[in-house]
Amino acid sequence: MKKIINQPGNFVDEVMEGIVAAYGDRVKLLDGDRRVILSNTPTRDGKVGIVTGGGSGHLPVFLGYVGQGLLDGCAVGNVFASPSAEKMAKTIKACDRGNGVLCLYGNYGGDNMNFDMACEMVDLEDDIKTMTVRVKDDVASAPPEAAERRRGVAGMVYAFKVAGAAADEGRPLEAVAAVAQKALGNIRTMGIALSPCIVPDVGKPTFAIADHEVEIGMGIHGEPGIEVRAMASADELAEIILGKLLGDMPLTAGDTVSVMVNGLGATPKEELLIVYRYLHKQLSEKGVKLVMPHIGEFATSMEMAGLSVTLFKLDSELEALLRAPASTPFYTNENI
Amino acid sequence: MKKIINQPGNFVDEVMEGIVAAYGDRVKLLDGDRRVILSNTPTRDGKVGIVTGGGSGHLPVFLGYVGQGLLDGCAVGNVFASPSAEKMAKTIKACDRGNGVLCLYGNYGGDNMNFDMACEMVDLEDDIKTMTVRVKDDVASAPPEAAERRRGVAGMVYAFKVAGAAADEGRPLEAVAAVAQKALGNIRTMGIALSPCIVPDVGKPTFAIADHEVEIGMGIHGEPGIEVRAMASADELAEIILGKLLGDMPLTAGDTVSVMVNGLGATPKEELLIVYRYLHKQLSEKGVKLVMPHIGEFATSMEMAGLSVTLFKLDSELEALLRAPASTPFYTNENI
Amino acid sequence: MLNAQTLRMAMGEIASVMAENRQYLIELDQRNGDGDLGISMSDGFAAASAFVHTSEETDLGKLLVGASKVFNEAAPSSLGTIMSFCMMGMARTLKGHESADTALVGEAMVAGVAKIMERANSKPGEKTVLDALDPAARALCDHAGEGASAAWQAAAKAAAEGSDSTANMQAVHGRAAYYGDKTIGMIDGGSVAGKLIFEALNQAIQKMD
Amino acid sequence: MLNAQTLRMAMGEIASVMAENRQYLIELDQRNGDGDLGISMSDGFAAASAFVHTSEETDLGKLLVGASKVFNEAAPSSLGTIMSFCMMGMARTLKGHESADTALVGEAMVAGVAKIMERANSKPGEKTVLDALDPAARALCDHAGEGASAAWQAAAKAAAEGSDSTANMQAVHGRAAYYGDKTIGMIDGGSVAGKLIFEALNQAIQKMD
Ligand SMILES: Nc1ncnc2c1ncn2[C@@H]1O[C@H](COP(=O)(O)OP(=O)(O)O)[C@@H](O)[C@H]1O
Ligand SMILES: Nc1ncnc2c1ncn2[C@@H]1O[C@H](COP(=O)(O)OP(=O)(O)O)[C@@H](O)[C@H]1O
Ligand SMILES: [Mg+2]
Ligand SMILES: [Mg+2]
Ligand SMILES: [Mg+2]
Ligand SMILES: [Mg+2]
Repeated sequence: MKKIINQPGNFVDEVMEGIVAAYGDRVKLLDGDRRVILSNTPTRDGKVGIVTGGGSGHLPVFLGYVGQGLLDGCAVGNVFASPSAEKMAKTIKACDRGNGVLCLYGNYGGDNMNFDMACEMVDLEDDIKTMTVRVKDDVASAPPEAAERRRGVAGMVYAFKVAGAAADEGRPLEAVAAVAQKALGNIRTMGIALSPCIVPDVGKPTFAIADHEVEIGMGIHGEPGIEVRAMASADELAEIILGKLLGDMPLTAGDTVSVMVNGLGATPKEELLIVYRYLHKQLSEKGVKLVMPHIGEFATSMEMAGLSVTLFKLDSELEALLRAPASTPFYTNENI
Repeated sequence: MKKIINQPGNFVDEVMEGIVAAYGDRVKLLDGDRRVILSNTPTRDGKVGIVTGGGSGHLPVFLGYVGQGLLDGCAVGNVFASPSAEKMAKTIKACDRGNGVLCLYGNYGGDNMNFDMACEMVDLEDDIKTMTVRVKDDVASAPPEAAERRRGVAGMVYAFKVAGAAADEGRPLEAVAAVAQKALGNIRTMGIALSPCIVPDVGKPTFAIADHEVEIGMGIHGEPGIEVRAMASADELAEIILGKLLGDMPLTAGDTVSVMVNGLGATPKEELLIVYRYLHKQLSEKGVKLVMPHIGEFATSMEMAGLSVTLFKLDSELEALLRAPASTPFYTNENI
Repeated sequence: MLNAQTLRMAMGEIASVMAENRQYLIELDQRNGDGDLGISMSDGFAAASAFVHTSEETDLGKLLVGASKVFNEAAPSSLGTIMSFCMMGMARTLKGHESADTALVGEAMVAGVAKIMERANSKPGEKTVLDALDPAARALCDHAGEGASAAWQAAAKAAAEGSDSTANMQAVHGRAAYYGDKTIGMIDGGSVAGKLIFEALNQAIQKMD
Repeated sequence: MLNAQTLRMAMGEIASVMAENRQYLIELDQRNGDGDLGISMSDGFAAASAFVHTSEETDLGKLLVGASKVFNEAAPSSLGTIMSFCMMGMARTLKGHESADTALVGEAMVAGVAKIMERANSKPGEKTVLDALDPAARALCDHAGEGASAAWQAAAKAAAEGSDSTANMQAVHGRAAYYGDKTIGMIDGGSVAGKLIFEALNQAIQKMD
């Protein structure tokens, strides 16, 4: 596997430079810091800020969701590594408009510890009120009884969207955090991986998947899944995923759901559509209504082949927040 | 390499079913025919129709550009194979609103012959006036003196956009064809490939690229490029591509250009941004103004790794047409 | 004598020869193209054969127009479309005939080849299927007076020699053209398909004899 | 005696040991994690060492607060952040001191370990860096009366034994936790980093002796 990069150590900096070169009208770096990106969209005074942060290598996650109707800022780490608490604190400060900031991010050890430290820093030093909501949507990463330990994966995009819309409406911090948490209660994700990816600094895959095998439930950094099995057909794989998701969050006739089929990086859009076809058929037959399909690359692992499926069960409030306009250089729901 | 598919022979049909399941509100099949897709967006009476067609395996090309402000219909072939003349003729008929139809597609033998036959069929049988514009943007596929033989690649997306906007404005057939042709005069593309792709029916790669090599100028079906060389850095590769493009279409200070960095399928968005960073720097230093960057997957070859760069030199007419709103399930310029 | 009945046999024969050579044609096309040649030839002739076997039509021209359309639907690749053109060209000569002797079939085949040249903008000597079809069609006309068996034998021989001769040519059409002078030394896959057609037809004729 | 000068030496020693073991730590982390451990430890201690070498600060607490921040900036991974916590915890004990004897350093280390437990929500026995740091810090306190050389020797020995003991434990924290009982039998990479710290410090002490 080859990468189109320059010095591996400059990978993240150069990606950030590319983003600013391309989208400098809509996002900006904080004081030129290539690890803190902020939205350039004017927001109303007193809007609750929403920030995220995490490792690089997952575009559009995380920073791709900074923009209108979504996030206010993002602290950017090295590939698959947490940003520092200092960068997070700077991001939080830059995004506070007097009514506090929600830290909304994936449940990973390094990110948790650094965001906790950052929240303490801005509390002590700047009197900024923060709340924290961690995304834990990956059903493969822990059983239901240990759901608190689950990792955050593609489902976080839905949480970003809902929280962003709620903040845009002018809701207070507690309410924005509450609706993000409510959304997450209705979000479940599981993925499958077909091939590994390469951290530029390491230069070779840090995990392996055999040529004829698929790893069910693998994490977006190559964390082990729940089963390694022989490669199967699209319908069989979709059936396994759907079964696992519905086992964790049952859906019944009359429910409304938005389904995300997310490519991890190397998987053709054609294959995502073949999987969506199966999910649509199965869920429709159950009497479930499918709205606002998200089919494409929303949370990736560089050149990893594979996909994840997210179910987001909607009530009228969540559906309205999902449909509210949002636009960043990497995401718009204008054509979803 | 593994594919998330079912029976290889059902690949295209199932992709089409997935598209209808997901986007049935905005596109539809003609009488349930999974090889003819039409826009569901109401258009003004008498609008000139624009149709395209070509092999599958390139999503969003071709059918992904059917929708508001873009194309009216698309004839869908098997993977990397032309649709039949019959399907093309049906598509043309369905898209005629009395003022004729522009056939705008890539310059490949099978597509050319079939579209010619289809145009003759609708002329004889239905008295529909058609015009043909073939996209020949791939500078690597023939030298300038044989530019008529060049293949059509990602630059066709810009041609679709411009023609679509012109037709939407109510321009007559000749004018729509003329502005598409004018746009193509200002469009140049070149790609590089790092790894092959698999036609589902064949089941294994139909061409090879060595592990440490890159093929400069390879076509989107694996047609040979102009040079096989040792893998190089992102900046070196971008320099080679830019040199070749500018050799064919010089740009000077004061020019305005839209740059597309198009992933062929498996290449991470991070890498596309690193390449854009270089192009932006070089062109800006020349005094060229960059607008409306297109960075992402616009014309792919399933799981092929690599990218192409397209330069689209704009005058005020072309820029206005590029900026005019357009929205399909696979493309919107709302956030570009 | 060509009539609806023998046309069915002939089409069936070609279809089975193409099915047998599917993998071989794929491999030939992969060297200078995309490898679909075996798929399109076997699918196209299977569809055309199925069509003529189920059609009640007795007019040879109309039968061939139908076969041509069905072929294009099933195999709209370059060579598939070229085969449709050929049948379309033949149909024009055979329209109104319920049977045709070798001389008339030869004339129809020459017309079919002409149709390809006109539509595909190509001519013999350019490393394509024409290098098999054109000499074969002409041989059929030239030897029609010697009886069907001898004429088809000569046509098959001409097709085979024509196909072999493509090895020394450089491709200028289709995907192979992108490979430029790298194509010299390799036989053209499309011309092999042309050779196989005449081989199949010759076999069918010799069986009938 | 720990002072700004010896702290610089100590930090330099740890940084070079981590640089030497970069690849080894990467490999350990790859078995149950993402392989960044070698990168974060060598980058983190390199940055901390550079910081203390350029700082004019003489207050040990303030020096360590600075080192902690710089470390976190350079290496905000799980173990990097945990190392920052540790230095932060030590800083609280050492604040206001320009020098510290072995007993006070031991006390500071125990405070550093406590800070980790509080912030990372973990404790010894859970197959982490704590299994090296905690016994080492306690050994340092216990043997402080026997003089620096003996105390650091004991601490290094305790760290090494603690690290070895992680082989029998099952991971419950960090990425390794996803591997569940597959982690049994393998030593924890973070604990090896802990062992290397005390090995480096012990070497520095013995050199000074
Ligand atoms: N313009 C042309 N005229 C005559 N024959 C052609 C022409 N272009 C291609 N061919 C023939 O078609 C063959 C390739 O057909 P095919 O594999 O169907 O093409 P593709 O895969 O590019 O659609 C070539 O081997 C050649 O014999
Ligand atoms: N909660 C925790 N408490 C103490 N040590 C931990 C904790 N989580 C992880 N560790 C230690 O950190 C090491 C992994 O660190 P690191 O590679 O930086 O993690 P990551 O790559 O997941 O950010 C583990 O080997 C373990 O020793
Ligand atoms: Mg990708
Ligand atoms: Mg892709
Ligand atoms: Mg072919
Ligand atoms: Mg790690």
